[in-house]
Amino acid sequence: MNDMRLGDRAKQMDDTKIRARGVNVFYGDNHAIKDVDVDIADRMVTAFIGPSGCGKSTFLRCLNRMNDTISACKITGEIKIDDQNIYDSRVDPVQLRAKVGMVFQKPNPFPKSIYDNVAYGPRIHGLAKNRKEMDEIVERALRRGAIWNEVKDRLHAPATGLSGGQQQRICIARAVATEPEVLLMDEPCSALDPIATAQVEELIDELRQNFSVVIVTHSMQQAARVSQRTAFFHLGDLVEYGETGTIFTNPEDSRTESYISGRIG
Amino acid sequence: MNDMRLGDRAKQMDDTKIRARGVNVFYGDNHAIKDVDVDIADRMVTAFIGPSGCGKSTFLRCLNRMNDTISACKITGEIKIDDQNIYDSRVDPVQLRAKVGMVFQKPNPFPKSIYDNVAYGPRIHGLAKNRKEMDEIVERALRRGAIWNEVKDRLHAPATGLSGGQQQRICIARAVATEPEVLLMDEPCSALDPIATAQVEELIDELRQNFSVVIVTHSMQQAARVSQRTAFFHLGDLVEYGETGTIFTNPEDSRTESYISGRIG
Amino acid sequence: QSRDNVQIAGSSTVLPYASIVAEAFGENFDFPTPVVESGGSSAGLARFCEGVGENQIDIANASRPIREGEIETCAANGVDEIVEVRIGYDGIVFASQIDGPAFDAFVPAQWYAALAAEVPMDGEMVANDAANWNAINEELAAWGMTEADLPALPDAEILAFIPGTRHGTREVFEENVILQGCEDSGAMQAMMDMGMDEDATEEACMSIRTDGTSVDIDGDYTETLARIGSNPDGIGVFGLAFYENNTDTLKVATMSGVEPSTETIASGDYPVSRPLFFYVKAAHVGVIPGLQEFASFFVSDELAGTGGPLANYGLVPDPELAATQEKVANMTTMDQE
Amino acid sequence: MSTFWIVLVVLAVAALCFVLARRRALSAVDGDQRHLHSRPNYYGFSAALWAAGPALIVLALWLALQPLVVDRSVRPLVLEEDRNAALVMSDVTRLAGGIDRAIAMGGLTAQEARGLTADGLRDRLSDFGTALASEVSPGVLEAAQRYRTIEGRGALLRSILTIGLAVGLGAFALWRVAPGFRARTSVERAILGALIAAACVAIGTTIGIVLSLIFNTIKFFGLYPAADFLFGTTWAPSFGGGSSLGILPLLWGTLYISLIALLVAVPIGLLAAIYLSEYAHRTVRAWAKPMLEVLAGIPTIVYGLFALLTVGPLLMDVFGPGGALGVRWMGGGTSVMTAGLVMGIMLIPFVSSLSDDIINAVPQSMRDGSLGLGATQSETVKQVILPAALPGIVGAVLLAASRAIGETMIVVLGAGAAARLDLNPFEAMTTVTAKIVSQLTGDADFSSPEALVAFALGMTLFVITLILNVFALWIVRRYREQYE
Amino acid sequence: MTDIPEGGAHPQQDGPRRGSLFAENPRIKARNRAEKRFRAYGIAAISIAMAFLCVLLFSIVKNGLPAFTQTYIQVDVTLDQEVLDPDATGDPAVIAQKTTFSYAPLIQAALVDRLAQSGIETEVTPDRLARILSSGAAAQLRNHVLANPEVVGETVEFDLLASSRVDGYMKGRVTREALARDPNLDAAHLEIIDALKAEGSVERRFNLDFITGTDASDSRPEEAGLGASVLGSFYMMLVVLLLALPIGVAASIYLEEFAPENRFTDLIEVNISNLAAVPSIVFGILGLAAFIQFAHLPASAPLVGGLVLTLMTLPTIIISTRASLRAVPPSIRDAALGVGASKMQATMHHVLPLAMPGILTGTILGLAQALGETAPLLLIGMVGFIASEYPDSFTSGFTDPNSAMPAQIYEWAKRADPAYYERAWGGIIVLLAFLLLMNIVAVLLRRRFERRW
Ligand SMILES: Nc1ncnc2c1ncn2[C@@H]1O[C@H](COP(=O)(O)OP(=O)(O)OP(=O)(O)O)[C@@H](O)[C@H]1O
Ligand SMILES: Nc1ncnc2c1ncn2[C@@H]1O[C@H](COP(=O)(O)OP(=O)(O)OP(=O)(O)O)[C@@H](O)[C@H]1O
Ligand SMILES: [Mg+2]
Ligand SMILES: [Mg+2]
Ligand SMILES: O=P([O-])([O-])[O-]
Repeated sequence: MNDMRLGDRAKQMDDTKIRARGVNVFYGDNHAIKDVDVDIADRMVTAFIGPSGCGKSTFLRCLNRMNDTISACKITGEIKIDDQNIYDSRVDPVQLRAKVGMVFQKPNPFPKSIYDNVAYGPRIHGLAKNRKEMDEIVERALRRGAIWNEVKDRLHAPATGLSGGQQQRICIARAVATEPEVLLMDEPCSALDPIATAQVEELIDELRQNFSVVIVTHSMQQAARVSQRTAFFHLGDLVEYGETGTIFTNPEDSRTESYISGRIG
Repeated sequence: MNDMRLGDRAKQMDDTKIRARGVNVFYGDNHAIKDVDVDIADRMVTAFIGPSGCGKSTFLRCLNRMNDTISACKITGEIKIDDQNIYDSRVDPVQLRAKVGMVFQKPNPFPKSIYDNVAYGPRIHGLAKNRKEMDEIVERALRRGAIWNEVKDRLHAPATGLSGGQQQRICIARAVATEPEVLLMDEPCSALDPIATAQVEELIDELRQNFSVVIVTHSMQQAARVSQRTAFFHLGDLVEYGETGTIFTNPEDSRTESYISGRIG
Repeated sequence: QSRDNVQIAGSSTVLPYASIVAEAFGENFDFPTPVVESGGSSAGLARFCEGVGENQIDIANASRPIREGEIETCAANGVDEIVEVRIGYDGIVFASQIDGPAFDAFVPAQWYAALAAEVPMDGEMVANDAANWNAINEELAAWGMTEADLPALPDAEILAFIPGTRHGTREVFEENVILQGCEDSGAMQAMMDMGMDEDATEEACMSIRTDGTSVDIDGDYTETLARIGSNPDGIGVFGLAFYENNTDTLKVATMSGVEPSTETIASGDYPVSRPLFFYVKAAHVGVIPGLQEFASFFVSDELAGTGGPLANYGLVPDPELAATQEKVANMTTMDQE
Repeated sequence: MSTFWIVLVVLAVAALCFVLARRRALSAVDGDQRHLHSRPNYYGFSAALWAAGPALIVLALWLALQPLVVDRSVRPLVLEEDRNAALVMSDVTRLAGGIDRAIAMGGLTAQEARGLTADGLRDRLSDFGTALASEVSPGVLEAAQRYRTIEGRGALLRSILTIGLAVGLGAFALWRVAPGFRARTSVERAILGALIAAACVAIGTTIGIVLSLIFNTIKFFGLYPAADFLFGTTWAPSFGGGSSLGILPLLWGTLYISLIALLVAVPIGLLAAIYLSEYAHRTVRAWAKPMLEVLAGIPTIVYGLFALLTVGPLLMDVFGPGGALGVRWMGGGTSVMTAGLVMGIMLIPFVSSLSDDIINAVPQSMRDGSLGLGATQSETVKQVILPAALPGIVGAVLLAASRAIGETMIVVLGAGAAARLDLNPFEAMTTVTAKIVSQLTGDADFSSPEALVAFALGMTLFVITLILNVFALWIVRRYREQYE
Repeated sequence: MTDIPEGGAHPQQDGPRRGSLFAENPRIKARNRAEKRFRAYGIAAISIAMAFLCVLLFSIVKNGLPAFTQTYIQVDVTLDQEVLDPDATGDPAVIAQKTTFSYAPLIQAALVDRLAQSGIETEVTPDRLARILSSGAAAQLRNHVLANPEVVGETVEFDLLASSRVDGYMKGRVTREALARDPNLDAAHLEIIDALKAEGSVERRFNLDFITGTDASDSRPEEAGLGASVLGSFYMMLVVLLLALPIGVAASIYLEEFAPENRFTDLIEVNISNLAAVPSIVFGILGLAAFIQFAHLPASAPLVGGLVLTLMTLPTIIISTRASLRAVPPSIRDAALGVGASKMQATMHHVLPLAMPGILTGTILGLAQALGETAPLLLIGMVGFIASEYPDSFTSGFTDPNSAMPAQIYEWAKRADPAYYERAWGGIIVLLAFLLLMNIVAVLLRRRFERRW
C-alpha cells in the first residue's frame, strides 16, 4: 500500500494549494513562528513534524486563521490559498474556515449529542436538504471517522460522555462532515489505538484524492506512511521541507537528521 | 536497557500493590467494566492496552476513586491497595488520591501559572518547608516531566498558554511533584514527540524503582518498552493479563493476538 | 440598654405635623428627639396594640379615629389605657393645574354626576356616560336642580384623580362629597322612588365609575400632582397642606361656594375635612422619659394653636384645643371620657 | 467583663491554640511536615475551632437566656406595683442602667450605689444623662439593685464559663494533636457543617415568612370566604365593609406586567451580554458592564417616576387618543405597558451581567470547535455557546422574573392602582405586591379583612411561586434525565 | 477499515464552499448578513440600555443638582440679654430654659434693623418678615448661644439659612406670580431679597450640610440633609455584606459541590428560588415579626434593616454564585482531586476563584438592590422622621434609630414642599455615588478574576 502511495507522489507535485511566505507569529513577546515559507500542494498530504512546542499547532492555526481568536497572537507575512491572501481584509474568515477545516489537538466535542456534533457543520453550511439527507451525511462522516459502529446505538447520547479516543474520532467526523477543501489535522491519532489509527489514515488517504490534507504528528512512522511531503519545525523555524521520502532517508539539515534518528521504535 | 529490565522482572513478581476483584462499572445503563480481577504489583510498571473505548480510562479512574466525581458512574466489586479496600466507607478518598497520583488523558492544567500548577500538590501536602525548597521541588518535577528547559524562563506565565504537548508534560510534572506511591498515567505520551516520550519513559522507569506505575497506552511498542505487566482490555472485559513479554510474544486469547498483530509500524 | 426616646408610628398624613413637633421637642428639651415612623394609620395602630413594654411604640398617629375592633385587640394585648388626642383637621381640597381649565367652583352634586358609576334615569339605573364637565350642569338640571345654583363648569374632559381605596381620605370624599351630591341632586330620592332600600341606595350613590374617568391614586399627593402635571384636564384631590405648598402649580376650587383655608375649615364652613389624631399609651407615661412632655408639647398653643407652626404648615387647628390640652395634661384615657 | 472583651479573649485563646497546635504538630514530627496527616495549619485551625467555637456558641446562648433568667428572679419583686409588670421591668432596667452609668462616669462609688435611696434619685441620675420618666419608687429601686446584683453575677459567671470553656477545649484539642490526627478532615467537617447551616438559612427564612404571615392569613379567611378570595374576579375594597377581595385580577396583573418586563429585559439583556462577551472590545466591556449594573442600583422609586412622568406620556402620544398611530388603545398614561417597559429596563442588568459571566465561562475550545467548522460568530453563539451556557442563563432569567413579581414602586406609579382583568396592555392594572403594600400601609381597621388581606395576598403569592418552582425543578430534572 | 463505506468517494460537491475566497456565494452572503444583523442586535441592545441609562442619569442630575447649593442670608442679631437672661446670671442652665420661641423676636428685630439700615422700604409687616428665613434659624441661634453663653448681650453676625421659598426664588423655581396665592411668602418678600442680594448679604453657595446633615421636618426643607441616612445605609450594607456574601457563597458551594441529590437538597433549592420571588415588603413583615417582636432587637435600627436586607439579597447572590460554579469545567476539579486535594480544597483553591466573577456580579446586583430598597424598611420603622441625630459611637450606629438613603429619598419625594422634591433627586445622586463607590472594588476585583480557558 505504502508503495502505491510513493508511486503517486511524482505526478502530483505540480499545483500549490497554500503558499506561505515570511510568516511570523508572536504570542506577546514569544516569537513562536519565525519567518516560515512553505508551499502546500493540492491533493497531497503534508505532515508537520517537530518536537513538542516548536510551533506546529501555531502554524497550522494560521492556515485557517484560527489564531484570530487568541488576542495575544500577532501574525505577519503572507499566506495564500489558491493565490488569494487569506489575511486580506476582504477575506471572510468564516468562508475561509469552511474551506479549510480543522481537527484540534485536544478533542473538543460540543456538549450536545453525538448526532448534533456531526450534523452541526452540514447544518450551518446547508449541506442537507432534509432530515434524511442529514442522517446520511452524519452516518457517512461517522463511518469515515471510524466511530460509527461504536456510537450508532447512541447517536443521541451526549458526546462529552465518550472516551478520549472516541471524542477524537467524533471531532474528525465532525470536520470531514463539512467536506472542506483543505483539512488541517492536529495530531488526529494521538489518542487512538492502532486499528482506529489505521482507519483514520485510510480516511486521510481517501481525502487526498480530492483535497489537500495537513497533518501534525509525533509519529515518524505515521508521517512516513500517510504523507507525501513533510515539514520539520524546530523552535519556530521551518528547518526543512520536502518530499517525505527524502526527509526521512536523506535529510539535509543536521537538526532534522538528529530528530529523525533520535526516534524510538 | 530493555534487556536489563527484562532481567529484573522475575525477582519482583512477589508483592501486590493493588488487588481488584470483581470490579464492574456502569455509566447509567452502559456496562463499561465487566467483572475485572487484576493484581497490580509493587515497583513495577503495568500497562493497560486495548482499543479505544474499551474501558481503560474508566478502570484507571477506579483505582483512585476519581470516578466518584461522575454522578452517573456506579462501581461494584472490591479494590484493595495495600490490603485496604479503597471503597470502604472509612477510607478518605483524599488520602487515597495523595497516595495514588494521576495524569489524565486530556491535559488539564489549572488556569494558573506553570509554577503554581506544579507547586499546588506539594503545597497542599506540605512537602516544602520554605520557598526555596518549593522552588527545588518544582524544578525537580519539571525536569522529571522533561519540560524544565522549555519553561524555565517563563515559570510564571499561564500554563494554559502552552502547546498541547507542553501542557501534557506540565500535568506529568504536577503529578510526580507530590511523590505518590502509585502513579496512574492515562496516555501520558500521546501528544509528545519521540524525544520527550523517551524522557517520560525514562521517568517511568525511574519511578518504578520505588513506586508502582500504571500506564494506559495505545502504543504497543511503548507498552513493550516500559512495562513489566500488561493488561489487555476489550469491550470492558479484561481479556488477558500477564507478563508483558508473554502477552506480546505468546498471547493466550485470540482477541489479544489479533489486537497485537493488527498493530501497524 | 433601655430605650430613652419616644417612639411613634402611624399615619403618613399626621407624619409632617408629628415631625415638626418632634424636631422642636428635640431642640428645646433635654430629651432626645422622638422617632416618628410612617407606615399608615392601620399599621401604626396595629403596632400600638401589640402590647405594652419597652419594645412597643408609645404613640400611634392616625388620620381616623381608632375603631372598636382595634380597641378590643388592644385590650386583649394589655393596652387598655389609651389617650385619644385630636390635634386638628386635615382639609381636603380639589385642585387642578394652574393654567388648565377653569375649575373654580364646585358643588357636591356636580362631582356625583361626574363620577357615579350608575345614575338613575327614567326609573332605571344606567351606567354614567358623562364625558365632559360642561355637560354635567345640564344633566343636573334634568334631575331637577336649578341651573342657576350650579357654578359654571369648563369645557374639559372628565378626569379625576381621587385617593385610592387604601386612603382614609377616600372615605371622607365618598361620604362628604359623593353621597352628599347624590342627595343634593335628587338622585337619592330617585333611587328610593325606584324601590331601593336605604343601604342599597347609599351603596349605589357611593360607587364610583371605573372606566378611566376617575383614577384611583394609591400613592401620595405627589403622585396626584405628577398626574395633574401631565394631564392638563385633570383635577385631583389633595390635602390642604399639600396644596398650600404647591400654589405655584395648583389652583384650588371652592366647594359649595366656600374657599378652603384653615379658617373656613376650622369654622366648619368648608364641608370636606377629617380629624387627625394621635393615641398615647397611658401605661407608658411615667416610664418612657419625655412621653408626657411630648404629648403636652404637641397640643400646646405655641405649636398647635392658630398661627403656630402646625397651622402655618396647613393643619387646621382644633377649635377645642383647650379641652384637648387638659385631657393630655391629665392623661384622660378613652374609657374615662 | 463586657461581651466585647470576652469575645476578644476567646479569640485570643483560639489564636494561641492555633499557634501552639501548629507548633506541637510540627515538633511531633521533628519539623518534617510529610509525616503529618494534614498540613500544620490544619492542626492549628482545628485547635482554634475547638477553642473558639463552643465557647462562642455558649456565650451566644447565655446572652440570649440570661435576660429571661434575670427577669424571672426580679419580676416577683415588682409584682406588688400597681402597674403592668413589663413596664415596671423596663423602669427597673433603666434605673439599673442609670446607676451603672453613674458609677462608670465616676458620679457614684460602688459603695454609695449599694446604699442609694429613692429620694431625689431621678435628679441625681439625670445629671449623668439618664432620664427617668417619673420619681423612683422604693420597690423599683430594690428591684433595680437586685437586678444589678444578678446581672453582675451573671456577667462574672459568663466570663468564667466562656473563657474556661475556651481554655479547656483548647487544651483538649492541643492534647489531641498527633501526627496521625486527621486535622484536615475535622476542619473540613466543621466547614461543611457551616456550609450546610448556611444553606439552611433559606429554610429558616421560609419558615419565618410562613409563620409571620400564617396567623393573620387564617384570621382573614375567618372573616372572608377563601373561595371568594381565591376565585373572585373583582377587587374592590371599601371601608364600609362589603368589599370584594378577589385575587384573580391582581394575579393577572402580576403575570401580565412581569411578562412584558421580561419581554423587554430578556432580549435586550441577553443580546447585550452576548455582544459584550463575544464581540465587544475588552475596554468596552470593562466599562459597559458596570455601567449597565448602575441600572440595577437606581432606586425603584426613580423608575416609578420615570414611568409616570416620561414613559407614560410618551406612550400616550403614540397609542393614546390623538396619538401618532391614531389608535385609541390607551386611556391614561399608567398602564401595564408603561410599568412593564420600565421594569424591563430595571431588569436588564440582572439578565445581562449574569449571562455575560456565564457565557464568558464557556471554554474557548468550544468556540474554536465551532469556528473551525466555518461557523460564523453568531452561529457559534446561538448553537454552541448559548446551549452550553443555558443553565446559567435560565437562572438569570428566573432571577429577573422573580424580581419582576416582587417589584412594587414601579407598579404603583407606572401601572396604576386599578385591579382589572383585561387583555389590553394599555390598560391600567395592578399587581399582588402593590396591593400588599397598599393594604398594609392603608387606613383600614387593622383587624378588618381589608387590611388582613395583605397577609393572605402575601401567603397566596408565596404558595403560588412555590408551586411554580417545584414544577420548574421537576421539569429541569426530567429534561436532564432525558438528555443523559 | 470496516467503517469506511464501500461506495468510494462521495458525489463531488461543487457546493457552497468552493471557489474564490473573495467572491461570496449567496449562502455565505446570507449568513454574513445574518451575522451582521446579529451583531447589530447586540449593539442595539447595548445602545438601548445605555440610552435609558443616560436619560435616567440626565434627569436625575438635572433635577438633583440644585439640591447641592443653598441660599444663606447674613444678618446681625443682637442677642438681647433682656430676653435670654433677664437676671444676668450667665448660667447656661438658665439660658437653656429659653426655648426657640424666645429667639424668634430677636430675629424679627434683627431683620427690621437690617432693613432700616439699608433703607429698604417694604409693605411686609414685621411679624411676617422672618419668613424669608428658615424656621430653623431660631434653633441655630439658640444652639450658638448655648455653646457660647458669653455672647449673650452682644451682636453677632449670623449666616442664616433662607427659607425654601426664597431659596427656590434664587434657583429660579419660585416666581412672583406663583406667590400670589401662597400663604407662606409674598412677592414683597422677594423685593427684600433682591435688595439684600444687591448688597451681597444674600448668597447661594455649596451646601455641604445636604450631604452630611440630618433630616429636618417638613417645615424646613432647607435644613434637611442626607448624612445620617448615608450612615444608616452604610451600616446596613456592612451587615448585608458581612452576612449575605459569606452565607450566600457558602450555601451555593454546599448545594453545587457537596450536596447529595436528595429530598433535603431539593427542598433547599426550591426554597431559595422561591425566596427570590418573595416581594420585599414581605421580608419587612418577616423582619418585624422575627427580629423586632420575637428577638426583641430595637426598631428602626440599621442592624435589623441589614438583617432583613440580607435575607432579601441572599437568593440573588446564591443564584448567581451557583450559576457560575456550575460553569467551571469539571476537568479543573479532576485536576485538583487527582493531585490529592480534598473536595474542599479543590473547591476553595480552584473552583471558587474561577467562579469569582459571577459571585461578584451577584454581590454587585444584590447590594445594589439592597441599597435601593425601601418597602421592607417601612415595616421595621426606618421610614419616617427618624434620622435626626447621628449615632454616638461606631457600635451604637447599628442599633440607634436611623433611616437609610432610599427611605429618606422616598420620604422626601412624598413631602409637600417642592424643595423636598429637588432634595429627593439630589439624594439619588448621593445614593448613586455611594453605589459606585461600593461597587468599584467589586468591579475591579471581578476584572482581575476574569479569564477564559
Ligand atoms: N462520563 C461518561 N459517561 C457515560 N459514558 C462514558 C463516560 N466516560 C466513558 N464512557 C463510556 O465508557 C466506555 C469506556 O470509556 P473509557 O473512557 O474508559 O475508554 P478508554 O478505554 O479510555 O478509551 P480511549 O482509549 O478512547 O480513551 C466507553 O464506551 C465510553 O463511551
Ligand atoms: N495561547 C498561547 N499563548 C502564549 N503562548 C503560546 C500559546 N499557544 C502556544 N504558545 C507557545 O508557542 C509555542 C508553540 O506552540 P504550539 O502550540 O504551536 O506548539 P506545537 O508544536 O503544537 O507543540 P505540541 O506538539 O506540544 O502541540 C510554544 O512555545 C507555546 O508555549
Ligand atoms: Mg500542538
Ligand atoms: Mg481513555
Ligand atoms: O397614612 P394614612 O394612614 O394617613 O393614609
